[in-house]
Amino acid sequence: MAVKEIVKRCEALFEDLHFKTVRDWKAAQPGRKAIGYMPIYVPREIIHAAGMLPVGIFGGGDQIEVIQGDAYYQSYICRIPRSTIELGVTGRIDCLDGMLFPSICDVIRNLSGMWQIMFKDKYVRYFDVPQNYMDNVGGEYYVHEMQILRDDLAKLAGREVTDDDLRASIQLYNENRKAMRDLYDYRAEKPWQAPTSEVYLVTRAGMVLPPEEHTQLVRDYIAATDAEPRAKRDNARVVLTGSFCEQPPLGLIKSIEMAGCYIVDDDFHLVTRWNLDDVVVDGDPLWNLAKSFLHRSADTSSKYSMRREDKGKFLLESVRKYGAEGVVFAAASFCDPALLERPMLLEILKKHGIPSTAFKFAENTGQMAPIREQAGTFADSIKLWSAA
Amino acid sequence: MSTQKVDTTALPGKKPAPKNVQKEDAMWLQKEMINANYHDLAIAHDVGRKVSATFVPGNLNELLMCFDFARSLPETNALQNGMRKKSGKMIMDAERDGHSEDVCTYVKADLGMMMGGEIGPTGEKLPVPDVLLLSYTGCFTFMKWFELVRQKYDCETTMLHVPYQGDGKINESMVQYVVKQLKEEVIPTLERVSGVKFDIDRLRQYMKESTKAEEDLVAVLQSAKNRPSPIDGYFGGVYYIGPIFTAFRGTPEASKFYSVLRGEIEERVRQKKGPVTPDGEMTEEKYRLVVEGPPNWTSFRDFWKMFYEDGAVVVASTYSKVGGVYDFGFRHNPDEPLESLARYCLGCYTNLNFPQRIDMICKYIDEYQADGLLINSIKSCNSFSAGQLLMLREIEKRTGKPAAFIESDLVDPRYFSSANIKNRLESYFQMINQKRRATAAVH
Amino acid sequence: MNPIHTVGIDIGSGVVKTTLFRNTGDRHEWLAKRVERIRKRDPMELAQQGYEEVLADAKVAPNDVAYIATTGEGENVKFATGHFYSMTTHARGAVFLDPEARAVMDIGALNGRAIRVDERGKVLAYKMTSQCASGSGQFLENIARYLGVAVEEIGSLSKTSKEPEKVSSICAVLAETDVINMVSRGIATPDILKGIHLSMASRVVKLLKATGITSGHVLLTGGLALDEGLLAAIREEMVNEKVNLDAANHPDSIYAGAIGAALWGAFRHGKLQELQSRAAA
Amino acid sequence: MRLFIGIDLGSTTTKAVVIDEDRNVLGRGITNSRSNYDTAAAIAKNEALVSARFQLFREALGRTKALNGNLDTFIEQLERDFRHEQFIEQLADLEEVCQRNAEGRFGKDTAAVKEALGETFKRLRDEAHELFAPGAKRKSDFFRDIAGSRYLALGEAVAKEAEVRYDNLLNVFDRSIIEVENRVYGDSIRHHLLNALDRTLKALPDSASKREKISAPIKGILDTAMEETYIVGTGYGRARLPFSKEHIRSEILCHGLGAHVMYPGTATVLDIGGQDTKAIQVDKAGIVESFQMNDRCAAGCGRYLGYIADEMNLGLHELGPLAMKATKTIKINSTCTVFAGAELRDRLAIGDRREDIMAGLHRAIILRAMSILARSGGIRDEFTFTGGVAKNEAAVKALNDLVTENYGKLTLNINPDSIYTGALGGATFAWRAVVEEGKTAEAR
Ligand SMILES: Nc1ncnc2c1ncn2[C@@H]1O[C@H](COP(=O)(O)OP(=O)(O)O)[C@@H](O)[C@H]1O
Ligand SMILES: Nc1ncnc2c1ncn2[C@@H]1O[C@H](COP(=O)(O)OP(=O)(O)O)[C@@H](O)[C@H]1O
Ligand code: SF4
Ligand code: SF4
Ligand code: SF4
Repeated sequence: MAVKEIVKRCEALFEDLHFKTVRDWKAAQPGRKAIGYMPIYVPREIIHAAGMLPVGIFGGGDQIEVIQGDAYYQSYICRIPRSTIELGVTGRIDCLDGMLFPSICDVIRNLSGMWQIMFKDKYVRYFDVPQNYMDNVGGEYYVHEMQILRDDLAKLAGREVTDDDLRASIQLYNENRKAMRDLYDYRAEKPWQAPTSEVYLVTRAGMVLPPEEHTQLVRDYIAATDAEPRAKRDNARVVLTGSFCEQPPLGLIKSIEMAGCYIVDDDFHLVTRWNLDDVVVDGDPLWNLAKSFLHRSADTSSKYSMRREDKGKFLLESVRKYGAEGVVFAAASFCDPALLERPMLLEILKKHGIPSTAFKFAENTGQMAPIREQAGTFADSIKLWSAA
Repeated sequence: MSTQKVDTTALPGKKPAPKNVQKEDAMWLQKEMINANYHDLAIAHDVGRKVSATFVPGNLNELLMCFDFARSLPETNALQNGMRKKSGKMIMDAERDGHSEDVCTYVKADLGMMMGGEIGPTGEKLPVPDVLLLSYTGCFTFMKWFELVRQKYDCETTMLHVPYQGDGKINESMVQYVVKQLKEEVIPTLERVSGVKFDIDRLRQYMKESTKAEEDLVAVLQSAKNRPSPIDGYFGGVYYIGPIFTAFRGTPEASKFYSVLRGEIEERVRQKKGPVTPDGEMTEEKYRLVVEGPPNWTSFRDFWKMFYEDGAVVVASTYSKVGGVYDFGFRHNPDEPLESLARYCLGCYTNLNFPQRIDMICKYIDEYQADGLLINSIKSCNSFSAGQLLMLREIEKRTGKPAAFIESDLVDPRYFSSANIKNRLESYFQMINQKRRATAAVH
Repeated sequence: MNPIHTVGIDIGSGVVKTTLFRNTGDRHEWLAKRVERIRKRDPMELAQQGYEEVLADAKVAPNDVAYIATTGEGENVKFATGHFYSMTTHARGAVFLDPEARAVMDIGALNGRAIRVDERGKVLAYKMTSQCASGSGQFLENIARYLGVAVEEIGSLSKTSKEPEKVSSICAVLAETDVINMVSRGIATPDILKGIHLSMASRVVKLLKATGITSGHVLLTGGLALDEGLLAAIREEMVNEKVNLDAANHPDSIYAGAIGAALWGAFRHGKLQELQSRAAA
Repeated sequence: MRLFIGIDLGSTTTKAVVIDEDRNVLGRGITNSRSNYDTAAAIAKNEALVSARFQLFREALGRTKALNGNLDTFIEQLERDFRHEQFIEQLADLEEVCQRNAEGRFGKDTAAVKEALGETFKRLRDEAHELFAPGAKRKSDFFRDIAGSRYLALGEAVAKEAEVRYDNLLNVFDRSIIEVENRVYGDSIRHHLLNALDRTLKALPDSASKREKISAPIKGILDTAMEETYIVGTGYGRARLPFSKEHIRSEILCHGLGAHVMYPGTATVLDIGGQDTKAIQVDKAGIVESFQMNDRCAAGCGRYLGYIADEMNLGLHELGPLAMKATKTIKINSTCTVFAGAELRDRLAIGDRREDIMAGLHRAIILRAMSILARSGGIRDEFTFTGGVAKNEAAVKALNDLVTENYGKLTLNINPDSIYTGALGGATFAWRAVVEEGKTAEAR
């Protein structure tokens, strides 16, 4: 398949706010169920092991007209919960049999309770994760949380979720994670071959496709784009961070690239790259998932850094590993976790002499001029001064 | 033993009331207590005491006392600075330092205060805390807040993660998780920082003291079920909860304060008196309201005035439960001290899920015979505010009582638009009135 | 070293500015300049026109121009060689106009920007106002009209104010009503203008502080740079905020972007030549 | 006769409605809200009383049957002539103020400026009758706008001819108009009317023969005392009205009641004014059940259209018709009023058609209103749209589309006088206060 076709397919998946793929998947076999989850992370393995399709719900983007959703939120709250409610009340996601609201911030936390009230016939769970990383403290609590989810889903599925089911799912997701790592490595190596406006869509497809299918898609994309050489531009290499929850519109990503930046790492769809390496397959699956979470998972602002020295480490490592020249901090307006974290990260970057710039967006931001100006100035200053 | 030096008996009447502002005696008393605590904090390092900082919801005051810490509560500092109209500048300072306009202003007021040389609300310099007890209860921002403070001061930080009541109940795994953190993380850190060995019997002793004050506080807050209500459960309420939600829970001073207060209030009930407002006693109780959401501190007086001027009294509020929900029976339990601390944290108002919060308000409207619900939605506080509009609708639906919605902020004076709020309140009162008349006409 | 000619074109929301430079190594001679208000005309045509006019003024043939650099909203100018973003160019232009400048404040109708620069005009840090036009310069003009004050008069009137009246509203639209209320309360025109100036100044000084600058000159650029009232307000605000900087404007402040574009054009041209010769070698 | 008056002091316009003892609407008056609220209220009230008198003329003349068949033509002519008279007086006033303000202001140019002013006003006077000719289109009904737009046009030409700076002329105007518009010409109504009557009788020769028959009832009415029995003030600026608290009602209540009076079946009311948008739910008796307003952000309110109109150099009433010519609707995301102009420019720059962008802008406003409506409890049958923006057909169309898409088919009520809804509610409250509650007006 040519790049164009792959991207077109992903684009169609991205734009489809009625989740036809999910509906089709369910229709293909009677009794199939789908469970939605919000950013940043849920152990999708458990959903999958219960024979269900995990579906990432990342807001409504800039195509949805939020009419009902606004009725639930004041203007100083970010946009993703309102567009998510809009998806809910307009029946666009009625194909989901349940929703998981991970512990990310108070907004999503409260949304879990609102969902309980608004969609009484669906399975709803607030999925808490530990902020204590000791095995016998946070680990035990987390395993217990996962066990509840496992039991709940088993009830919903009408069958047991066995350890072997879980191991098989972990295996599948390990492969998906591997493909994702390859994709990110590839982009960092040849960003002109894999512009982020495409990579974004390819990753995003993983929010609605079954894992095996998505893994294949990622592999196909890498092969296809590598076969079609494109022009290399004189752009600055940047890491984009802060967009782990509400997503910027695609136009914004394009604007950043147009303004002269190659994005070589980002924190979109972190769930696909949350576990930094393969989760151990053998042994107690829940404990394996827990250990990976406690000791080998990505960092983001909704996670507590145990020690002062840990703050920013992850970001610095990403800059180093992907050879970035700077960091673009793009956070959703009114996103408390990202915006409270920002000054800390900026300070650390400064200390390490890494240039950075910051701006805010909303998933429906329409005016790109200020974004272009800021990203462009940033790229200008890197370009004009790097070799000099 | 507590090191708080407050001679409670000497206080009432000691200070003459400033021009035209009326307060109950107990209000003076607690003001003294709070000021004394600021003084204690100011001199702590000089007298060789270590200083702890923690948050109001899920504050483990009894535990901190076991290690002889002087206790600072950054939220209270922020609110006190707000009331004294100092917060605006602090917030701007923090914003200039790179903090976003969008985030919680308590955090910015606190960081701004630090930049301004740590001058506390009473004008005395506050010490840099020796330990931050991050009671991560019911608010995500807490975590970032102390990370920010830690980044600035490199303070020792100890995290107490309190899981959220996502499905509306506390299960054993949650309690154990919190207890284990106390045992393995929090207590060892506090021991190390303070150099004081943990003594569980001391903790029990303080907790016993806590229950006395808790009992009296509940009686005070529930006195609003009377008609007329002898108290304002929101504007007055913030004074009543002051000591117990802060550095005083578990002290004999607090117990004393609450028994004095209870006495005063019971007397008012006997005399069928209304609440005391800054402009004197409220004579006619026209509207009884339940309020959800924290107050605005920068224009606290003006805000209150908009209510009592029109004869509106708040009979119950959720804000007076942020530092502990006691009216449904929870008390600290000296017999199982750590479990009880865990349950206290888990049960804080903002740690309840939405259906629970809605139930609670509906219950208040019913039990306190309120005319309706008013939501003061705070820009800063996602924990409180995200979803309040659904609350409003659900509660209206369930109780059939009208609800209204206003927006302001805690300590950012830029977000208190007096005319706007007044407009809404007036319309709301007139609406209740009209409705009442219409129903009266039918009967 | 041969002199090369470069043109800088700055397309703003209200005005198109064009400059022409002759560059010999580090020496830059400013040969010609043009400023044209857009007034609802097509900015692209004005850019073309400005370009032709500066060439004509300086008697330089189109073939002799080595680099045409655009900035501002000029990303789509067809005949340009390259584009630089406006903070890049304002920074360079400011240092050209005032070699001591270590920060630039560009105050526009809708956005304000603060840019910290080094002595070479390199952008070290910058801050821009957000998507919400609260406190922007946009309504200054509306209000001036309402008050019956000519735009040029704003500055001098504002400077006579004794008791500036604070504009409290965050939203520029609601602030309009605020101002109307002030008139009804009999607040004098200078006090109102000064109030608006102060509220704008407080915003830009806040931005400026956020860039982390601590010493040096601050040059005002952009359309409002020559508003003396605003300048005075900024100075006051700096004293209030204990920012130890001194703010100034320059009669050619408005050209800063176009100057910067032309100079960066020269720089870039040199770099490209270098790369080319390296490739050839 | 006893009259009950409601005054709605809005952020952009001030409206007044006069009703009689039987709750018939006799007159409506509107003016632009200005720095002096008191004046705005007084002018709106006067306008409403004038319009009430016209209504009474119509009734009286109708009774005498003197003008069989020509009644409408006559009254319309009389009204235009009356406006013309008013205009001439204000224009003279404006000229005087302008000349005074120009004095010594422009150094050596002063004399030239003053001369140019004189010329401009001469031309204004000369063409004034055209403005009030039958069928003439005016940009707005407010003196500020009518005089302003013609002054700008004529002034530019004069400035060019006289070689004085156009900016100087503008400056004098801006400075002077405030003074003039803050004057209440209440006393002149009578003689304006009598002059207008003369003009009309001249203009309509048929009627001249019946001069006496026509004049008598008119004079009779002019001599009838109009007793302002009770006034209720409402609206955004009500707190600044010099009324006692008894005479003030919240605009929410007034809009709810006003909508109920206009359409007794009303359940949901949407009011989009200059700076606020309100969604109100009322019960069968017109009592407000719940309401929501926009928050402290003025995005998507009427003023938004004002900014757009300025940007496009159009009158407010021209926006709707332009948007109606759209063939598609461009998606507009930001409704920040101040950024509206910038967004419009952006869109034009990438080649979108004006009409289509306009359609998008209107839809954006209504989208915001939809969320406020949803917040207040949704839209129920019947749905009444009030406020100034209800005059805009493109806004109405967007509303109609969105309501149908989201709530199905409902009755959508829009009254041509929708802008007076709040004032009507106020007048009704005034009537209730006296007739139902037996109150008497409190001393001001
Ligand atoms: N959450 C809270 N925690 C602690 N104290 C609170 C809280 N809410 C309100 N308060 C009270 O607010 C009061 C403000 O009092 P004070 O500064 O004395 O006001 P004033 O001087 O205006 O009377 C404090 O005394 C304190 O008790
Ligand atoms: N003739 C008209 N055509 C279209 N829109 C109008 C017209 N007149 C007024 N408007 C709109 O109505 C708004 C004013 O509405 P109004 O209800 O009078 O507001 P307020 O009560 O806040 O003054 C204006 O901002 C404008 O957008
Ligand atoms: S965007 Fe930020 S504030 Fe909003 S829901 Fe996501 S994490 Fe929470
Ligand atoms: S978000 Fe709310 S609960 Fe959290 S610190 Fe701020 S005000 Fe307190
Ligand atoms: S309308 Fe006002 S508050 Fe709203 S976005 Fe625009 S400037 Fe900001």
